[in-house]
Formats: sequence, C-alpha cells, structure tokens
Amino acid sequence: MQESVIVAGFGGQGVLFAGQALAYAAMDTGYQVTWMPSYGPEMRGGTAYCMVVVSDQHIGSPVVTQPTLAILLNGPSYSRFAPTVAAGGALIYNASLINEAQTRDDILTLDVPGLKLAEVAGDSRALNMVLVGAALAVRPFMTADRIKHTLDSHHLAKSPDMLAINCRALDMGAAFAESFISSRTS
Amino acid sequence: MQESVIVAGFGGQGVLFAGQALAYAAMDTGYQVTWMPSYGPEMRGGTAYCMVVVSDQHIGSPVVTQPTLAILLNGPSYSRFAPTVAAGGALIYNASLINEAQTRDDILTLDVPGLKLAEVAGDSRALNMVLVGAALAVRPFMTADRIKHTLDSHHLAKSPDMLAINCRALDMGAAFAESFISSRTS
Amino acid sequence: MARQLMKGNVAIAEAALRAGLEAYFGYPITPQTELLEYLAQRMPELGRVFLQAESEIAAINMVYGAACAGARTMTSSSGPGMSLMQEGLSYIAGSDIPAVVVDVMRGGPGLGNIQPSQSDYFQVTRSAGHGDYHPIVLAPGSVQEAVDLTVLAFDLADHYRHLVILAADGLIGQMMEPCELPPMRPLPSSKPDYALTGAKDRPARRIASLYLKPEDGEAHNRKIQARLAQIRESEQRSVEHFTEDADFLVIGYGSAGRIAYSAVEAARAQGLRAGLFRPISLYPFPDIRLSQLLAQVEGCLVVEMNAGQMLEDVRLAAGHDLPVAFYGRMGGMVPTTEDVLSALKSAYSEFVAESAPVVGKVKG
Amino acid sequence: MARQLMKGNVAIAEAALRAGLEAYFGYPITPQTELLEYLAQRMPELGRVFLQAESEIAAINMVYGAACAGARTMTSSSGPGMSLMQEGLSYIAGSDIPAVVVDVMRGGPGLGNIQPSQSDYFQVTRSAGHGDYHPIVLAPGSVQEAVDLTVLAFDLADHYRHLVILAADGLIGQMMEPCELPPMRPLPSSKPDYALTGAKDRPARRIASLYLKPEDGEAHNRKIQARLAQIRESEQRSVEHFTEDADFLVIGYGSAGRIAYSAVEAARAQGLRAGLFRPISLYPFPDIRLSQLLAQVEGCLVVEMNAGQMLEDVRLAAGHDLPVAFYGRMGGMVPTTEDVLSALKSAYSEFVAESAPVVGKVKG
Amino acid sequence: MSPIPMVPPAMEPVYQHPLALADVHTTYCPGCTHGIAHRLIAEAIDELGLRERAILVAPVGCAVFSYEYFNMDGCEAPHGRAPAMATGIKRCQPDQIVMTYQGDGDLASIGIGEAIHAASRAEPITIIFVNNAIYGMTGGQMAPTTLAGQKTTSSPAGRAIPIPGQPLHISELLAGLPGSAYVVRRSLHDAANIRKAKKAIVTALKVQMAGLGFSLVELLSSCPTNWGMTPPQALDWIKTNMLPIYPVGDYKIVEAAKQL
Amino acid sequence: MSPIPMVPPAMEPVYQHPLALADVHTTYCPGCTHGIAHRLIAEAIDELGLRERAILVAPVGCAVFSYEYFNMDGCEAPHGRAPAMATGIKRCQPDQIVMTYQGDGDLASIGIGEAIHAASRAEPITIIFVNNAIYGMTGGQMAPTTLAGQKTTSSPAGRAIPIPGQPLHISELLAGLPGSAYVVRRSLHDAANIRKAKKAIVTALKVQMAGLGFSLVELLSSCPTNWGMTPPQALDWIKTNMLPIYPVGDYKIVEAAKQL
Amino acid sequence: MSRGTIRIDVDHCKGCTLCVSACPQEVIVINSEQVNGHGYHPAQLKEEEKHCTGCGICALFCPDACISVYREPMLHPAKEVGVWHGN
Amino acid sequence: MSRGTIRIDVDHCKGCTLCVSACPQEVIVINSEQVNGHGYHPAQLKEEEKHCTGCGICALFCPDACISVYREPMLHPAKEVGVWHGN
Ligand SMILES: Cc1ncc(C[n+]2csc(CCOP(=O)(O)OP(=O)(O)O)c2C)c(N)n1
Ligand SMILES: Cc1ncc(C[n+]2csc(CCOP(=O)(O)OP(=O)(O)O)c2C)c(N)n1
Ligand code: SF4
Ligand code: SF4
Ligand code: SF4
Ligand code: SF4
Ligand code: SF4
Ligand code: SF4
Ligand SMILES: [Mg+2]
Ligand SMILES: [Mg+2]
Repeated sequence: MQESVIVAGFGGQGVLFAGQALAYAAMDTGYQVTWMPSYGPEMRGGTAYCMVVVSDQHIGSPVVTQPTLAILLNGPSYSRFAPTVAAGGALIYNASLINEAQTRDDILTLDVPGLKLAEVAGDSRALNMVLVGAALAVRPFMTADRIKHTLDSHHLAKSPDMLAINCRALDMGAAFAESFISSRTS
Repeated sequence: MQESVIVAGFGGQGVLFAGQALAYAAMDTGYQVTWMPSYGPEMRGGTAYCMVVVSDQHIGSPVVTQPTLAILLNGPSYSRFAPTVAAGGALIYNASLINEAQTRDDILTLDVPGLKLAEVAGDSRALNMVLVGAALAVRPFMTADRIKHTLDSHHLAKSPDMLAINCRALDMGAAFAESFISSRTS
Repeated sequence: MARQLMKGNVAIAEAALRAGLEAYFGYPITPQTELLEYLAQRMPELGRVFLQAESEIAAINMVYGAACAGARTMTSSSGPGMSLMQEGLSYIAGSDIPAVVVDVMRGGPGLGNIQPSQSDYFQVTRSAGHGDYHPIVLAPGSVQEAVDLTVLAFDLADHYRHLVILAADGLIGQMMEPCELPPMRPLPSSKPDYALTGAKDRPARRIASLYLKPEDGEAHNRKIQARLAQIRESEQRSVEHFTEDADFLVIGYGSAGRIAYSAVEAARAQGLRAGLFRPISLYPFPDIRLSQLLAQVEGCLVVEMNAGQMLEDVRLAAGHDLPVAFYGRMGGMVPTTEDVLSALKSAYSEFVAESAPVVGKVKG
Repeated sequence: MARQLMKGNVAIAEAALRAGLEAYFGYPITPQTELLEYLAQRMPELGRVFLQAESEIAAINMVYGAACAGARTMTSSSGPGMSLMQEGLSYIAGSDIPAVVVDVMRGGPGLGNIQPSQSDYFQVTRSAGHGDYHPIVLAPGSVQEAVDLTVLAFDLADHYRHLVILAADGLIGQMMEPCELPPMRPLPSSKPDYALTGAKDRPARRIASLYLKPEDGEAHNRKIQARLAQIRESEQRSVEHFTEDADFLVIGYGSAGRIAYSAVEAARAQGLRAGLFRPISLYPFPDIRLSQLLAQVEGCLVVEMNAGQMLEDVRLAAGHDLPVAFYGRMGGMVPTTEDVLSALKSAYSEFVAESAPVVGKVKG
Repeated sequence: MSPIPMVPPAMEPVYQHPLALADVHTTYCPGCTHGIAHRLIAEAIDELGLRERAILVAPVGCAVFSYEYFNMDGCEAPHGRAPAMATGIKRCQPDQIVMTYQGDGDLASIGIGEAIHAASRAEPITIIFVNNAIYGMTGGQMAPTTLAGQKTTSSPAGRAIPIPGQPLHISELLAGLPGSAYVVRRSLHDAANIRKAKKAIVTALKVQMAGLGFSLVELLSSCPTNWGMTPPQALDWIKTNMLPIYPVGDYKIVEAAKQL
Repeated sequence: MSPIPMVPPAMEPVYQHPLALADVHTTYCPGCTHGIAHRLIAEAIDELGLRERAILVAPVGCAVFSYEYFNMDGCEAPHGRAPAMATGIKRCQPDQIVMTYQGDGDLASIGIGEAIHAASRAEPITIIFVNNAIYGMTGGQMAPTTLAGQKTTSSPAGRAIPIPGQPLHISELLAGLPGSAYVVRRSLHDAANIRKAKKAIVTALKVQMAGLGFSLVELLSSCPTNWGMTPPQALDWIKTNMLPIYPVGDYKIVEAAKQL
Repeated sequence: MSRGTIRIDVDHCKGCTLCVSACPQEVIVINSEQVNGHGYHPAQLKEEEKHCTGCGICALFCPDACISVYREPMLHPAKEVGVWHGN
Repeated sequence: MSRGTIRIDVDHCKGCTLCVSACPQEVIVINSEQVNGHGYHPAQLKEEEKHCTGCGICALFCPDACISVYREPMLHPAKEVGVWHGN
C-alpha cells in the first residue's frame, strides 16, 4: 500500500493542516508517513500545497509528482495538479471555487461543493475537512474516524467547537462522496 | 653553478636593494635568478632579509635555507642566519654593528668594518654595497663591475652621485676582502 | 518517548536542545528557517542564549566566540549563508574548538533556488573555508536520523574539539516524519579546559589560529592532520541494505540515499541483486567498508542530488576497474524512485554479467 | 620586449593591464598586496577603474557588477579573503559572466600565516562557493608563467563566460624573476552582448542566478555542466619534463612543481629515470595526459605544499594499481629541492622494480 | 500587454501603466506596497526619460525578482551586497543611472556595511530602501527595523529592548555621512505620502544625474502577509506604529540638490 | 620578568609595569602608540581589578598578537569580526568583561557592520578602537579613516575626495545609535591626552560593569612606519593633521554613565 | 466635478482592496463572483453609479499598476498622478 | 622639587626616543653604543645629572612599558600615572 497525496489551495484554506491531519492519522495507524510542504516564496499569493505519502513500506522521496490522490481547493492548484494525477488515482476538488470541465477518464474525479458543505457543518473554514472526508471515502486507505481521533488526540483542532465542526465536515464530505460513488456504481 | 645568498639587516639598511642589485646583475649576466624577500609583519621592527638564488640551471625553490653566501648587516640577523650558512660557504658581516665571536671553521667568515668603509666611500647608506663588494670578492660568481653596470643601466641608484658612491663602496668592500684573503692565503 | 510527527528543521532544533545546546546564533534562510524560529521560542524559555545575528558572518563569529567561552554552540544555514561562513569555519577549525553547523542544502550556484539539493557536498567535505582541514560531516536520510546525528554531532565536536557539519537538505529540513527524541541532557556544570572564562586562579588562556612562523604553522597542521587521521579511522559511518549477496551496489547519502533505498527495494522485487550503501559520515567518507563491498560487486551506481560530487570519493574507493555509473539531478530537482530504479536497471544490465533478472527475495 | 626582473604580484598586475583589464577592485591582504598597490598607481594613469573596496565581500561584488557592465574585471586575494568571496564567486558563476580572480595562497586554516602554501587547492578547484560548478583554475610555477597565465585567464573567462581563478602562492607572488611581458592590447571598442548598458534600442537585459523552479534550475545547471565538459575536453594544460623514458613520475603544480623540477633534475643526474608532470590547469585537471603517463610508469610521487589535495585527482587518474606516494609541507613551509629529492628517491626505490641507480643522462 | 478594455472615446487617459514597468504578474502578495514602490520608480524613470540609461540592482528579499519587473536592464545582487554591485556597475559606466532596490533585512542587517561605505564614498547611485520592519521573503523574522515589542517569527515574545536592541534608523545613520547628498524618508500609507514618495524618487534620480553623490529614499512599506493583516489594515499600521518611530522627513539634502 | 636593576633603596616606586600587561617583546614598531594603548588598557584593568574577569578579542591588524600581550584570557577574531565574537562570548558569560581591540581597517572598513550591529543591540562590550588612519599591518594602504590627500600605498597620489570618499568618523557614527552608552574619542599624542585616554578606558569598562550598554573608546594613534616618520614626528602629525579632522571629545555619554 | 472612469486589468489585479478603500467616491468593489487566472477576485468599478471623477487615487494605491484612469477633457489637465502615457 | 629616578628595561626598549623627547628634564638619551637583543639602541637615564624628578612622563609615553619610575617618599604620593604596583 502506498498512497501519494497532494493537498493544494490558497494559503488560508488550511491545506497544510489537512495534510498534517492525514499524516498524523497515518502515523497513528502504524503506517510510514511523510509530509512535505511547498515552502518559500512560492506560497506567497499563489498556491500552497503539501504532499503526504502514506505507505506500509519504506518511503523513498516525500516529493509527490504523480499523486494517487489529489485534493484541490482552488483554481490555480487545479490547473497545476489535475493533469499530474496518476492513472487510476482520484481527484477531489472544491467545486465552490473550481468550475473546470474534467476531461480525463483514467482517474476518478469528484467535485465537492466544499464551501456549502462546510457551512452546513458549521464553519466555512472546515472546507479542507469536507474534502478530506470525501477523499477518504473514495480512497479508503484510512477511515474518517481515524482522522477524527487524530484531531482529538494530537490536539490539532483549535477548540472543542472546531473539533466538532471538523468531525461533522469529515462526515459530510464522506457522505457526499459515498452518494456519488453509489450513484456511479449503481 | 648555484649561489644561494641571504642578505639581512634592519629595515633601513638597504638589504632588499642589495639583493635586487645582485639579482639584476645575475639576470644581465645571463644567469637564472630569483629574489625572494621576507614579507609581512615579520619586517616590522625586526630583521628584513632577502634571498637571492643565482644559477646556470633551473632554480627550484627561491627560499634559501642554507645559504652559500650570507651578507649580514646587524646583530639579530647574525644570530639568526650565521648558523645556517652551508659548509664551504661564506659569511660576510658588518663588524660595525656585530661583534660576535665566530666559531665555525667550516665556512669562510669575513668581518667588514662596513660603516667605516661606507663613510669613506661617501655615504653611510652605502654600507650594503660595501658588503656586496666584499662578498663578491670572496665568492666571485659575478664581478663587482657587473653590479656597477647593472646599477647604472637599470637606474637603481637614486642619483649619479649615489651611483658613484655605490661604485666606490663596492670597490672598497672588494679591496678589503682581497687584502683579507691574501693575508689568509699568504 | 512517544513518536512525534516533526519537521526536520524543528526536530534538529529540539534534538540540539536536548543534546545540551547552550547558545544558538543564526540568520534566516530558506529552507532552514524553522530551525531558527523554533529556537527563538525555546531557548529563552530554557534560559539559554538565542540571538538572531545580523548576517551569517556575524552568526558564525558569534558561534566562534561562544565556543571560545566553552559553550555548546550551533548555527544553521544554507548555500549562500554557508558560503559567507567559510572564513569563520576555517578560523574555528584552526583554533581546535568544537562547534556544530547545520547546513540545509538547496539548489545553487548563486541564489539558485530553495529546493532540496546536495550541491554543496564538496564545500562541506573538501574545503569549508581555506586551509588544510576537513570538518566532520554527517548526512541524515530521515528526520529520525537528523535527530540522532544532531546529538552525535555535538558529541563528536566535543570529543575531538573539531568542527562538525550536519549536512541535510531541503527535503530533510522541510519534511515531517515520525521520530523519537532523545532525553533532555542536563547542561554541564563546568566549562571545558580551553574555555575563556577569565584568568582566575590559573594562567591566562588564549585561543587563536595564528602561527606566524611556518614551522609552527606546520606543527599545528600536523596536529590537525593527526586528528583527522584518527577521525578517518574511528568515525566512518554508513548504513547498508541488501548487501549480503549483492552483485551491484547503489550508493547514495541523505535524501538521495533514502530514495535509492526504495529503488533498490523495487529492483530486488524485480530480481536484481542490488544492494544499497548509504554513507552517514561524508567526512570521514566510509571508504573502508565501501571498498570491501565494491570488491564484491560487479558495478555500482552513485545517486546524488548534484552533478557528481561524492562520485569522486566512490571512484577513489573503486579504483579503475570497477564500473561506476552516476545518476544525478541538479538545481533543486529531487529524483523519484522510478528515476533511480531505471538508472539502476540500465547500469545493472550493462555491468552485471549474469544480469538476466532472477526472481529474488526482498529483505531489509 | 626586454626581460625585466619583476615581482610575481606586480607582474600579474601589469600582465592583467596589458590583457585589457578595465576595472580592478580589491582589498589588501598579504601576500598579494603589491598587486593591488601596483594597480592603485597604474589604473588611474590609464584612465581605468581602480577601487579599494571596504572588504573582500564588497570587492567581489564590485567585480560582479563590473562584469555585468561588460568590463574585463579582476580582483585578488588570499586565504581568508578568498573565503569571504565564496558567495560572490558562486553568484558570478551562476550568472554565466566572465571574471578573473587571483588567489595568492598562504598558510591556513584560520588566520594561519602569510607564508606560501597550496592549502586552498580544494577550495579553488572543488567548491569556490556553494553549488555545482568549478571555476577554471590556472597555477603558475614562475613569474613568467604568472604573466602568461594571467593573459590566458582573461581570454578563457571571456571565451567561456566563466569564472577563472589564477591560483598562485606566496612564493610566486613575492618572488622576483626575470620575465617578458605581453604587448599592451587595445581595449575593446564595444561591450559584450550580455552587458547591462541601458536598454537603448534593444530589449532589456537581465543577469541573475535565480531559477526558482527546480526544472529551470536543473536546466541552467545542465548548461553549466555542458560548458564544464567542454572545458575539460579543451582546456587541460600541463607541462612535462624527462617523461619520455621515465619509469617514475613526480607530479606537482605551481611552486611545488618548480621545486620538484629541480629534484627530478637531480634524480636524473643520479641515474633515476624520473619524470615530472606539472599541471598548469588545476581545473580542468589534466587527467587525459596524466593517465597516459601513469600507464607508462611504475609509481609516482605527488608533491604539494599542503596535506594532499591534488593527490586525490592523481589517485583518481592512477586507479588502484599504481602506487602513489606523497610529499607535502604545510602551514607555510616550502619544501627544498633536497626534501623532494629524498622523498623521490625513497618512493623510487620502493616502487620501481629496476631501481638500482644507473648513471643516466640529464636532459630538459 | 494584457488586453485592456477600450477607452470610452469621449475621455482622455490621465493615468496609464508606466512604460518602465514590465507588464508581468509579480510575486508580491496582494496589497503589498512593494508594488506601489515599483510603480513609483517606473513613473519616475518615465518622467525623467531614463529607461534606456537605467540599470537596476535587485536585492535578495521579496523584491528578488524586481529585475524582471521593470522594462530596463537589471541584475541581482547577493543578499545585502547591492550597493557594492551598483558601485562596480557605476564605476564602469558613469553615465548610466544605477539604482538598487533593497529591503530592510537586505540593507539594514546583512548589508549595512556596503550601504555605509557606498554612502561614505559618495558613490553616485540611488538606493530605494523599502522598510517594512520585517523579513518578508523568509516568512516574517525580525529585522533590525522591527519595532520594540513587535512579534515576529524570530521574536515570538515581541522584540525585546535593549536586547536585541533598538530599531535601526537607516536614513538618520546614512544622512550623517559626508558622502550622502540626498537621504529622505517617505511612506506609502496614504495618497499624500505616496505622492511625496514619488517626488522624492524623482529628486534622488536627479541627484544622481547631476552627479551630486549618494542618494537614498527610504519608503515605509507594508507586509500584510507577515504582519497578519489585510492590506488596508497594514497601511493603517504603518501610520499608527511605524510613523512615530520612523518619522518621514528630509534627513539630508545638500545645497546643490535643493535646486533640482 | 627580565631583570630590572635594583631600585635605590631610598625611593619608592611610583610607576611600574602593569600586572595585566604581559612581559613580552611586542611586534610593534619602535614608538608605535599601539604600545601606549596596550599599557593604558592594562593599567585600567589593574585599577578596576578586572584581570581575572576580562576576555580580550584581538583583531587582525598590527595588534593581531595582542591576545598574547595581556595577562588575561584572549582570543582572536577574523578581520573585522571582533564585535560578533565578543557578542558570542558576552552572551554566554554575561558576568565577564569582554573587550575588543580593533584597528581602523578592521573596525571601520571590513568590520563596520559588526560594530554597528553590536552598538545597535546595546551589546555590553567595550571596544578600544585604534585609529591610525592607515592599514598598518599590511604595509600602509588607505583606510576609511585616511585623511583627504594623504598618500598611502593604495592611494599613491593622495586620497582623493569625494572618490573614494570622505574619512569615516566612527565615534560620531556609533554615538548616533540608541544602543551605545559611551562613545568618546581620545588621542595618544601628548601627556595630557594620554592621561585622558586612560580615564576614558576606565570609564568605558565601568559602563560595561554597570551593564549600561555598548562602549567604545577611539584612540588617535600613530604609525611611524607607514607614515614614514620618527615616532616623535608621528605624534606631531596626529596633533597637526588628525586632531582637526577627528576632534577628541565625548560623543555619547548616557546619563547613567556620567555618574560612574 | 468632472466625470471620469477607470479600467482595471483584471488579469493582474490581486483583489487586495486597496483601491476599494481608497476611492473617495466608493465606486470600486471586489467582484467576488469572478476569479482571475491567478485565483484572485478582481476589483471592479461600479459602472452603473457613474460617480467616478477620474481623480486617480485608486491608481495611486494600486500595487499592481492595473488601473488606468480616464477623464473628460478639461481646460487644465490635472497631473497629480504619474506620467501621461496617451497617444 | 622631589628627586626621582627611573629604571629602563633595556631588553624591551626599542629606542623609539619618545621618552627622550617627552622628558621635561631632558635627562634621557639613546645609548648608541649599546645594542640590545632585538637590535635596538636602548634609552638610558643620564644618571650623573640627577635631575630626574620622578614625574613619570617618560613612562606615560613609553609604548613598551619598560620604564619604572621611583621617587623620594613624599607626604602626598603623586599618582598621576598608572597604578601603584609596589610591594
Ligand atoms: C546570504 C543569504 N542569507 C540569507 C538569505 C535568505 N533571505 C532571503 S530574503 C531575506 C530577508 C529579506 O528581508 P528584507 O530585506 O527585509 O526584504 P523583504 O522581503 O522584507 O522585502 C533573507 C534573510 C539569502 N538568500 N542569502
Ligand atoms: C579577511 C581578511 N582580509 C584582509 C586581511 C589582511 N589584513 C590584515 S591586517 C589588515 C588591516 C589592518 O589595518 P588596521 O585594522 O587599521 O590595523 P593596524 O594594522 O593599522 O593597527 C588587513 C587588510 C586579513 N587578514 N583577512
Ligand atoms: S511577504 Fe510581505 S513584503 Fe513580501 S510580498 Fe508578501 S506582503 Fe510583501
Ligand atoms: S606598522 Fe604602524 S601601526 Fe603597525 S606596529 Fe608599525 S608603527 Fe604601529
Ligand atoms: S478615479 Fe477616483 S473616483 Fe474614480 S474609481 Fe478611482 S479613486 Fe474612485
Ligand atoms: S488596488 Fe489594484 S490589485 Fe488591488 S484590488 Fe484594486 S485593482 Fe486590484
Ligand atoms: S620621570 Fe620625569 S624627569 Fe625622570 S626621566 Fe622620566 S620624564 Fe624625565
Ligand atoms: S619610550 Fe620606552 S621604548 Fe621608547 S626609547 Fe624610551 S624606554 Fe625605550
Ligand atoms: Mg523587509
Ligand atoms: Mg590602522
């Protein structure tokens, strides 16, 4: 098992945090894991991203060039990373900000109304967790529950409130994805 | 033929100049030649010296550790260099400033009343040339005339007057040395 | 201690603290800045010295001063900053005092970029300033190793009274990985015997690198060379995998080494009898063990994130007869496992006589 | 032109002038200071730019600026000053523009002393700052060669748009020897096509070493490496003596090389079939010719005024089988002909099968 | 040029993109006043007709790419060394107009030596000194210009005084040197001050054209990203917090420069 | 100690070799006032009883060996970097007395950045700044402090103004920084001034002992060798040529220091 | 008061709001519906209001030089901001 | 005026003449007959003159700290120069 994840978006969208949540959860699960941010001036006003590799074996490069899972929160990151998703991989994106026509049929693509769902979950800032929830539904190398547990045990959410909101967001994302999958497979 | 010369004394005694005169003359004679000064803070208040290697063959190091000819103008340079003269070599020193008992019998030693002779030649600053004159009488790898010619043709002396004085000084040194040699061989 | 998910830069900083770092001086530069920022928070909390210097030149000379004062001290930087530290490094080395410098390498030359690179292998192993010496250089391949080697760096520095450089790169510095931290050591209760602490009840002490007479300069250099000879004898470190029956060796350090591991693993899975040799100490280069291994294999591949620098050390160990292939990426490019694997396979098929793939067994 | 007795430093300065030096920036340091002092007098006389910088860092960056402006430009320094220039050197190299730097080496590490040394061979040939590149390095063994190589340095710098270091030492810098100077070249009437001269009637030009994207950084590095490959192919330079029938080779550059010459001459006189190989270009190291020679001899002796740095290049060329002996002096000590001769003789008798001395004939 | 919608025919353009400013997307964060500083420089260059004579030396800092942002020759110095590089250029081409653009980390911290010596040598170059009280590029560390108590990533408890010391006042420092001809501080926080800043840049360039010596314009500038503010808040912060410590003003104008 | 002839029994010693001064032959030229500066420092250290607490950072310059010339702990910094090294020492040992001894090439030229930042940080160290208007050690090149028109080996036609610029006034420059507590200029050319110099050194050390901040004593000093004069002539040259350009005086004494 | 208008190069606009808060007529808004190629919501003139005076203050603030200002011809063309790059 | 005397450490004296020119009593001379171990002609007190006042000016100038100054005991010991390192 090796999952190569890219989470990308604007600086303020919590993409680094979303990646860290995945990484902590993977560590807690007993996987090998690396988390690698974009860094330096690239972040400035542009796209921030991080790369998470989760594996049951030694991880070579933490740099992901062909993600098996891409979680993309804004337009520029979509333009940049959507074409790089590995065949057979999954692309989860934030339809609230991205409205591009998806043309690849060798990957699974899921447009999540992230903002709307996050607001329903209680805070637009939980957008990142909505997409993580959806992603894990599609690529179930870990459970959303594991993420919730991780957010809690490593005190990653800022407050009990935010924790609750994040958990709801994960669930909403997952639910959305599952309905999509079932609609597809049915 | 290889002559390894050290000329040493106080900063103001013209030892670098004496070495350069030897070097220019050697070049004019058609020899290979190197001139190497002491440099840097060592000069300061202490002993200045230069090393001249004259050879009819390629010269390896311009650094002289065992001079075949040492021309020493003051006490500190005497203490430092007299013991280093190669066996069979010559040590010419300025008796006006140095009054040490010479103990080595494997070298030729000549104490020249440099200051007195220089004053007779017309200028106490010609002390260096007195010693060079004496040295070349003892180690005749070049003639004193060559030095005179060199001083002239390379405009090394500051003025025609100084040139004349230097030439006289060379002669006086040479004459002194010759009388010494004849006294010794007779 | 429980495993923690830590960024390399932060892990090195915390490990240094725990190893007894008393004074840190540094200047921001990507990709090492988190190290400085972390210590900006932690050192004052512990009542220890943190100071952001006005430049890397000032930083290394503050380190020089702190080392003279007998403190466990460190700075950190990257390419351009390391270049500015060269004079100070040489003075520290010339003064026979311990100090630790963390170099989180990035792409060069010049301003280059801030992406991971190993382009300063020569600078850290060969010169690190003017004059005849080498620092001890340690290259971590993971965050955990970065932690462990940071502690080792301080110990070696103190033991040999020698400069130690932890040569990481942007990948190690920026990545988060699970790791375990060492326990917090108590700070020493007394100062080392060279420390300038005021000449109370003892003769005055002097620390300098000036030996005006060449004879003295040579004597001092001989002392340094003797120390280096001992270091070469005692401090060679490396890690190897799959080497027991290997007929082909991949050699890489730091990030390149960890990526090479995955490639070798994959090659094994494809039946190639490849092994991995990962130098941990870049100076001393682990040529004793490497030479043994090279005698056993039919060829080797050097993997670096540069144009081929350690390559020279390997070629020195390999001699003329063993074919040495090279795979390098430059300017901040990080090779993928696939890149290295394909370089491995092509070198393997070229060099190894019996290179028809046999299905082998993977072992670590 | 008549032969003149000139100090190496002065001869280099005058040769640079005649080669078309338009702008010099420097900072005093022994043993190169006469070079700066001489140009302080001569450059203004010729209406050219001389400026004493506030430091070596400023000096190299003034050179960087002057090179951007399209001028033939130069600086000079020694150990500590060279260390301070490392960042600037790397930027110049990363910007693909020409510049000449004279390094008159002295004893290190640290402040060391001001006596002749070759202890910075690694610094000039291997790193010269951070990042993947090598400057072209030329090593004169006499004042005449210093003159000739200075002119060559400017020509190579311009031809390759590459940094060139003239690596001399205190001996070459301080000694006077007869030499012949080249004729005075006229200054170019136009600026090179990269020069920043104001974007008049042409698109704006930019000079930088920044390639933020690793892909771009790698592409730029490949360009540098391709240039270096061409330099390695075309610019290897060396001098040899007595090599025709030699069964033993002495290898030394610069001052050590000239001293080795005398030793080899003496060895020949004693019937030893020794030859001398004197690298002129230290980068590119003349390994093509050296390898041929090494194939012919039974052993070799490397002579350096350091702890053994070029030694690595020779060992790379020699492979494992040929015995390589080393004689080095450090910290400002200059070997004598006798020193080298006795090292030569002992290596010779150890390595050369037929080493019973035969009375041979000396030839140059 | 990216296509700009047609102008209503009945109106005349009163402001357009300066010629000396390249038509590229910059790496600056939204609302960062580095951009304003760039625009003012380009306007000044246009106004004085210097585009074809000007050479810019970019710094290491957020403005690291500024050599790409102007339609004029440019290069990039190692961190802090722009004045030395500019000196090399200017000495070789005394008739060209040589400018450096430097941040406060670049000039006040690592590069203070080069700045002082260039000023002391009366080097006829112009420095645009962008003081945003922080290291922008590397993510918000303390600069020598960081205010007392200001929290940065390397002074997390707020900058303590006297350790690591009072903010460094560059204009005041350089104005004290006999070699400096024109040293002023301006601010980019409101319209009036922006206009004055532009004027100062024009004058500084004129000082260079007239060969009067060293000129420097310090610009109080914002870093919304690392200050953690919106761009308008950041302009307010300049006014409220920086201006009292760094008063705008003319710190040195030699007599001959007053005539320009 | 080298044997000193017996003292006439009827007399009392009023002046003897300071304890803090090592009894060694220095590398200074005859009559070089570096020696006087050393002696004054040693006397000040003795007077304040600081010998066992003091750490000296020697420069690169003629005083390169000064760490050997005092009976106290010492080390040697790279050229110009003594203030940084002193900072490293002082921060690790705040109770010790840390001093640098620096020439004008060392401090004013290559090391101006480190000096300014140490002063700006209010680093509680003491700098003895020996201004002899020249690079002594390397044989008489121009320093930033070299006077207009002064001939040196690197300004053979005399230092031209404005290129390479006016002499740099270090005391004035550093006094302007808020972090400096005590910055004065003294001279070593006559008895009265030598006495005042000593007093200033004592006060500067007291400022450090009291933790008031950065202190610096500039000493106008001679270089008979590179000026090409006898030692007494060189003292005259200080008086006639240096004093008008570098007036002795108190450039900064913070209130608390006046009480010392 | 004369009539004016502005043109915003929406491609280069970073939506920083400096023009919005600077405009004395309060006729600039951020268009949160639109996202440009760099991912920003660009500013836009509330054209319908027709209150723009062409004063140029917005352009004075714009860090990305993406505002061009136009004005009805006057007897004495005002030149407060920048150079005139017409025709 | 009190009587005094000085002792010169001739070994460390560099014959710089600063004491010679500084002494208000003009009682110091350079001994051009003597050369010390470093090659300098050291300074020397013209003892026979007995005019030394022990004022200490010479010591104040001596860059090599090789002058010790002694004075006949007084009621109020003068302390112009340096520290008192007696006994
Ligand atoms: C020698 C060196 N040291 C450090 C750096 C890292 N660095 C890049 S920009 C910068 C500071 C920039 O701050 P400032 O000059 O204030 O510019 P700003 O980004 O705030 O505009 C630093 C420290 C570098 N590139 N080179
Ligand atoms: C980095 C470096 N650059 C240059 C030198 C050479 N150098 C030694 S001392 C000195 C100048 C000394 O002048 P100053 O500081 O005025 O001291 P002085 O000798 O006049 O007392 C220089 C340039 C050096 N040792 N290191
Ligand atoms: S980090 Fe700050 S200074 Fe840099 S571009 Fe962004 S806002 Fe401007
Ligand atoms: S060179 Fe000058 S400063 Fe140096 S010791 Fe001699 S006289 Fe003093
Ligand atoms: S020109 Fe003036 S009125 Fe018109 S939009 Fe701009 S700021 Fe507002
Ligand atoms: S000021 Fe410029 S960049 Fe900012 S919102 Fe307005 S038009 Fe856009
Ligand atoms: S103590 Fe006074 S009188 Fe006596 S020798 Fe010295 S200066 Fe002259
Ligand atoms: S001042 Fe001192 S060194 Fe100079 S002559 Fe007098 S005793 Fe000798
Ligand atoms: Mg800034
Ligand atoms: Mg000086």
